[in-house]
Amino acid sequence: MTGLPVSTYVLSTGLALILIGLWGLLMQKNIIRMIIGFSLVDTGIHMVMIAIGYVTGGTAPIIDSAVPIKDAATRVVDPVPSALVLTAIVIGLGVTAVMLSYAVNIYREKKSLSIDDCSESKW
Amino acid sequence: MDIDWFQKIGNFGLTLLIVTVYGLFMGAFIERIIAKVQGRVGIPYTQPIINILQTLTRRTAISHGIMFYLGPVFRIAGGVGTLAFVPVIFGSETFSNFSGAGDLMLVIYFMFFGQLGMALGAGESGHPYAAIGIARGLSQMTAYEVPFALSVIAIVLQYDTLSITEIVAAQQGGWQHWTLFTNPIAVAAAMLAFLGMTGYSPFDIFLAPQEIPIGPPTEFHSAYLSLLQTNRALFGATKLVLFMNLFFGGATGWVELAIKTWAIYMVAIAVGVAFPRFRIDQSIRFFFKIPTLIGIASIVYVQMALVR
Amino acid sequence: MVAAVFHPLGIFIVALGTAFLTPLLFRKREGFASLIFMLALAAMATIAAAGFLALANGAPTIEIETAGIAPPFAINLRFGLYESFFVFAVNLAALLAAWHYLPRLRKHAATLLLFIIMVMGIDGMVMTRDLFNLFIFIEITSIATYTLIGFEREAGMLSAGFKYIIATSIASAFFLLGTIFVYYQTGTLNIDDIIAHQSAIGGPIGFVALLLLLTSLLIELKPYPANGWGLDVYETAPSAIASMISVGVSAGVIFALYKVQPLFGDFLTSIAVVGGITFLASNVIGLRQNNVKRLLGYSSIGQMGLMVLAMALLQQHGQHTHLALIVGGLFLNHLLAKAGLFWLAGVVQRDTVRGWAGVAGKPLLLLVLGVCLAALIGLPPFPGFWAKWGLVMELAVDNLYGWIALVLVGSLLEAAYLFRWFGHALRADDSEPVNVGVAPLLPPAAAAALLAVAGYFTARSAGVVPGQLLLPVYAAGALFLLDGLPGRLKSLAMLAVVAGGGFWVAGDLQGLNRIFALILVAGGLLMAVATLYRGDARKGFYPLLAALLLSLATLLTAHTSLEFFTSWELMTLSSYLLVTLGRDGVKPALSYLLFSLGSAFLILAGFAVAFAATGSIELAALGNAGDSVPLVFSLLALGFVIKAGAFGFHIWLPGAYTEADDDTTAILSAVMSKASIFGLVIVAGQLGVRADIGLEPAYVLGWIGMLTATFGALMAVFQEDFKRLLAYSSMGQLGYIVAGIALMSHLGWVAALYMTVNHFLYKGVLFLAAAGVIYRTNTRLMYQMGGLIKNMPVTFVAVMMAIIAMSGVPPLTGFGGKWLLFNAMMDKGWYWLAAVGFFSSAVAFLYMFRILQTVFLGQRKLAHKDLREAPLILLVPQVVMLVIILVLSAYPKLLLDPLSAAVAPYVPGALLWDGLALQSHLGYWNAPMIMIIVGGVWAIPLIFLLLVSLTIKIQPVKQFNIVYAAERPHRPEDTHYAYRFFAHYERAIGVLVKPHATAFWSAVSEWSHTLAASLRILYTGNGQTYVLFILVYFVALYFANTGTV
Amino acid sequence: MPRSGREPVCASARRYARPQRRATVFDARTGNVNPMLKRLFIFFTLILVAAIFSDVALNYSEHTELSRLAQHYASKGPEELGAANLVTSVVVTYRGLDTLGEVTVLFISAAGVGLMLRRRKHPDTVVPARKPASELVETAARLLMPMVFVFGVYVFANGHLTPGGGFQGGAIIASGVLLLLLAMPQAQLSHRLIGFTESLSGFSYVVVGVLGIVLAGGFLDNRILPLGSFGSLFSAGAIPIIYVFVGLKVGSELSAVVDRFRSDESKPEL
Repeated sequence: MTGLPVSTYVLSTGLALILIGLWGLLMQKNIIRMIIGFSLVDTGIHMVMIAIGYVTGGTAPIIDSAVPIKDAATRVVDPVPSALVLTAIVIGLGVTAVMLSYAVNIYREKKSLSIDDCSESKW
Repeated sequence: MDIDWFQKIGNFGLTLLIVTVYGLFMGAFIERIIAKVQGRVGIPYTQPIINILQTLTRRTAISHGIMFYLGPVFRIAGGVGTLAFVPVIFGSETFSNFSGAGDLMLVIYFMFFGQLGMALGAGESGHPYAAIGIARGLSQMTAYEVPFALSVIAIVLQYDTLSITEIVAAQQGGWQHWTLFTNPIAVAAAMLAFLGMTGYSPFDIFLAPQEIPIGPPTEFHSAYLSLLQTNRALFGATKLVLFMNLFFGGATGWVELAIKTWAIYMVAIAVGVAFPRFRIDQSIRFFFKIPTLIGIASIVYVQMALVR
Repeated sequence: MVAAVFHPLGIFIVALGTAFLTPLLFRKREGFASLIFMLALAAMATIAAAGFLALANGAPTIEIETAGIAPPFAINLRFGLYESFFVFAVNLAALLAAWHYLPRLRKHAATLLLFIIMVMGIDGMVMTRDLFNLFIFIEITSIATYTLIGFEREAGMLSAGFKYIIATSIASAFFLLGTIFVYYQTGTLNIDDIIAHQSAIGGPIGFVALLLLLTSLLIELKPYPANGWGLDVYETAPSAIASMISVGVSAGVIFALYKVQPLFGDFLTSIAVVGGITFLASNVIGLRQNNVKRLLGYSSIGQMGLMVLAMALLQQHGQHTHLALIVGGLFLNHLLAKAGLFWLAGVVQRDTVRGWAGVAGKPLLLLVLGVCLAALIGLPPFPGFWAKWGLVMELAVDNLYGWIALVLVGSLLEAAYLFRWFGHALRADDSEPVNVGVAPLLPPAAAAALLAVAGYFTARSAGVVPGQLLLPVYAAGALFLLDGLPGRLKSLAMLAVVAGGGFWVAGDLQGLNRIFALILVAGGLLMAVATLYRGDARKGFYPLLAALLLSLATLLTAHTSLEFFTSWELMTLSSYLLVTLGRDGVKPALSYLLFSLGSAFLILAGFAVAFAATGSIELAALGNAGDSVPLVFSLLALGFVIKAGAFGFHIWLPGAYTEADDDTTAILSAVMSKASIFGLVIVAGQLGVRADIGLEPAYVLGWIGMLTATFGALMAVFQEDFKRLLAYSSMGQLGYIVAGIALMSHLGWVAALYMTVNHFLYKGVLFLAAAGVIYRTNTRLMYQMGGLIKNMPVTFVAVMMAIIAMSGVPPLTGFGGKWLLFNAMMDKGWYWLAAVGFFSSAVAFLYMFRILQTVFLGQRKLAHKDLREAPLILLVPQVVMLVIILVLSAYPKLLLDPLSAAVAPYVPGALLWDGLALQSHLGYWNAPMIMIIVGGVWAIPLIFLLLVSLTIKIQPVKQFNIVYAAERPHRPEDTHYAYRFFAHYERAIGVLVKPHATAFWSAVSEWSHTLAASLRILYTGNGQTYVLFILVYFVALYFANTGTV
Repeated sequence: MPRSGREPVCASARRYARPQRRATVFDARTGNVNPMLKRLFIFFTLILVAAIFSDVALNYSEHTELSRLAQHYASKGPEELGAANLVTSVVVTYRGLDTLGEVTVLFISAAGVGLMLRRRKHPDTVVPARKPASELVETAARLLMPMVFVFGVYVFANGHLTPGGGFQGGAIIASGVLLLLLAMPQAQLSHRLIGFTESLSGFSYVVVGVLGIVLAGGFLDNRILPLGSFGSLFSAGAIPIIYVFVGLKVGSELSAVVDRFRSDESKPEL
């Protein structure tokens, strides 16, 4: 394959996803949609992380018959970003869950899901 | 301190007597002049003395309280004290009074002593007009004090001394050495201030409450009034002596003193008979304008022309 | 074994273990769960404390490796001195916050576990040395916080909480992205390892990575203007949670910033600017805020800005050694004070500042509130004071004068809104009183107590020996404990304390300081005797008075500028509080405090510039400041003259003097005002004369003094209020003194000190006399008095003598002052000043006469017929001072010789005596002789009149026996000429006394409020706008820094 | 000349006296920004962010070799920790503290969601009873459920050998629960059981971590048990144990979260 390396695509997609998520956060009045926007940002970041962990020509960082220990250092992709992504996903999930619980309560209090109705305190 | 107190006191008593009598006569004289201007006959020369004796011999008196009683005492103490600190005849140890106690500053500040006491005495009478008169008088004083202070600073600067004796000494040796001629601007400012100080028209509004038959002079009567009248003559004469010393070369003898003080006084009278009375705020504003500017000019003049 | 128990890892183990088990425990018994919860928090705090103590005593930093593998391959934690300090402080605050909030927390298992996890998260943020792990701890803290903000489920909380979540999530996302980019370039996540391989971070990716990290951390610290979401949470969240966000979460973030700051070497200026803008902007906006918790929010954000600023600037200039004291001190101060205030807000439950009127008269509550507020604006003895001092000094060393100005202006603004709030709390109105028991107040009270303790230790680490210096604080504390005793007993106790303490501190001073000791300490004590005249309880009065007088004593003993400034601020604080005790004292007290702080800050800046130039804080070294001398002198002199009520800055003075209690005013005017004269003398002595600066600043000072004298007198003329008149008079008289010092000559200084002594004497008499009159008549308006000479002859005589002494009429002491000053001015060639002096002393006659006339003379009101003389104990100090006046009048050599000797080391020269006559270049002044002559010319007419009186009948007459236009007045009100006594004068020159200064300062205030209004319109309350601000913030930081890397 | 403001001078003045609501750029009173302008501003900001991002993307070049850290993990990891799955060894041991934190995050978000969605004292709306799912769905769910659970257990138990681990396994278990809830809306999960599992597995995880201090090199050290033979189920020290706890915890917590979002009226307070 000529042209750009594969991880560049992943990285660019991730960054684009972040932008889309930000757009959603900024432009969507509906709280649920804003939460979706946040999830997009999160996902975008995860993609960037994965992209950065990729090593040209690398394989999954699991030592088995295909990848013997002595070759590990040269054959596998970086396990660290994968580990970090795992953690980041769970954290994103936690945050999303709390956001959603807020959304439920906001709707119950205000009978509205518009962020514009959430501006009691100002100045 | 090796002052011969008895000698001093005796000499001062003599000065006091001369100045008081002179002041009384001059008062009568001025009254007569004003009367002439207004087409009246006027009082006899002895009238002021007769007045004093007459009031002194009243057999009843009232008192509104202790300050009322003490007011005239303060007043005359102010007059006598001021005279005590002014050397009257230049070159005469006999008539230099107690001028060794303090300088020009002392005299200027001590002049307030009598006014303060009088004000307190009149104040206790409970008469509102007394308070009004004093309030106006004090206000006017702050105003004419400005040109006066400026001209005093100018001459202090000019002669480099605060001692009245030395100021007079510096003016000796001919009329051309008088402040009047060496620093006419300062004299002009001082004389304008003097108009306010003497309380003749146009700056006599603060005396107005006395003109209708009420107010302090009616409250103060008998012996009190005699003291006040004496002081009026004495204090007036003392101020003239002071001005003479500062601006007109002082006097080496009683005759010179009489002529010069009379002449100074005439300035006030001449202005007084010629101008109508100012309202109090007008007179205050007046002193803050032209006289003050002249006073400032006098210091500038001294700084530029006389001191190096 | 002990070490193992107190191993810092225990904090996490305890927290997690407790959190995981809480749901199980809670199901069995709620009470047990909350007990375990509190125990766990206490255990965490104890572990941190033990670690901190050990480390502070020199134990080595504890490096904690996880997984038994060395970093950078496994995550490690560090527990060094700074870490332990932050962790300890945060856990302590958390413990108290939990105590405060336990009634609500214990209702749910989830709240208990969330709280403890939140605290653990903060600890983790402080301790971890791994960038990604830091992210995890930030998230742990955040998620716990999210829920705690909103769990009460009120609409406002939910809105605010949601905005907070969105905003901090964006910040976290930035952090994560930055972390992964950093990993991409350095191949490591360990912070130390990253710093070691810092050179690998470069290019556009490295730049973006660093900026993402930086933006994220800054956003978490809520920089202006991207911080509306934080404010909303401060406003709506439960107090305990808001307090933990303000002090705990922020502490974690700021420590994180500190950890990674080595990476940001190129951005330090940006960071400092961010901090500075935030500090200034939030304090400006705070001015407009009426909601207490949002107000605290602005203050929190501002304080964080200050810390960020301090950290960045100190790092940038390599002042690492001072970082601990300054940032640590600021942090601790903010932590305890802000937390205490948030908890108080939670206890009191009043939303608006005005609503706090309901707490008036609750001593413990007000004490706690006052301590926290005083600490927050950096008054001694609290940690913030020492930290701010250090900060300003170090900034000056690096020539960062603009930053100093920013810090000081911001602090002043903060003081303005915080003490406005305090003012409302002091002033009872018709709002419903707050009902609070003692128990809920304990956590905030504990915070206040800890502030005091922390202040003590910070002072020690700032290099101060707090024994003598903080004596005023100890004395006040001790007397406060006795506050339940009857009034007079407390007064006696206060006198004993002041006498003992004052003698201990200032007993063996020499020279100039001895003279001021006589005025300030001995004189103050004499005036304080008068406080016995009121027997009521006067809550808080006696401790504060003792603090004031003792701070004056310590001021005199100061050798270093730090000691001086400490005493100065203690004096400011105690006098401010004394003024608030007056009936309507709260409002004028605020303007008094603000001007005092403003002047104090100028003084601080002056000392800082001097320190930068000389490298020493010794007062004696001020003169070595070289080229900085004019600047130092100008700053210090301006500071002192503002405190002396200089023209243009005087607007605090009349209000404060008028509305303070009557005996307080006497002490403020007669005694305390001399402290600024002392300061001026010290400064002028070190700088003005010795270092031989150009005359210009001194000449300006002279004009300031004389204009103050003139306008003080003019304004006094038009007052109807007795004390207000005396207040303006005080201002004017101090003007002469300032002018005298400005002369920088031997004679000028003798004149100034002579007038200082004299002013103490006569103004003491006048204010005490006024106290007596007001005590009897129950009014301060002079036209409602009149004729009181009959009832209060002694007071009248005292006032009359004092007025003669003030006016300068011979033979009393005032003349000496005028004579000396005039001569000194003529010597110096300052003719115009001398002329103005003449005018103002003439004007002074007007108001002086007015006092005598309208209060004591004229017509007595019928209601005042049976008034008695002032209380004896008020008269005693007056008589003592009158005797001193008389003695000094007759024999001024007694005073002049010591004065001359005292000033000779600063301004060489000597007085020329000819016998008893004092000689000057121009004239002479023989005081004893004048006394004799005046006595004589006064006595002789008196004797004469007495003799005449013997021969005639003197009949006392009744009040209305006057000839009054043929009518006999029947009401004193008709006849007492007193109201608008100088109306004609006003008509003539009233234009001069139009309140231009008041108008100017009102405009300044108005303008700052307008500025606040326009700065805060960014806070639209819209969550999306806030997100947008965060993005814009990132973009702005990016473009502001392109090119720096 | 000061305007009285009461009497408009002419007709046009009258018109201005009461302005119609026009689109202003910024209304300082309400703080509202012109929406069009705001949109433009957002757009502009996003463009700038995009520009920054594109700068990153254009300058990105793929790594051709492992980072220092990863090299260590790849070369030393297997013998150090005995886990075949390098990601797992990183997750559970090298970055064990992260994982503990992650478990904590999940724990507190579950607790937080439970707290936020706890039953109201006075429910203001009556949620209509859910319609039961169709027979087909219900039966399929019953069939699939055990398999899903077994698969989940398999994934977390083999986390150190194959792709997967505690989180993945837990998520699979939770998806089983989700399936159950979808199929049987009336079903009541045992909150006691969930809570108990949650708490105990979490606590056990901490205990294992502490054992690391006592028995091995440090907190969360997996070498408290023998590393076993590389590549077998019972190897890699405590990693499988930890993953079991993590899996249980994640499974129960995710289930709890999902359950709590279902409806708040039917549940007791936490």
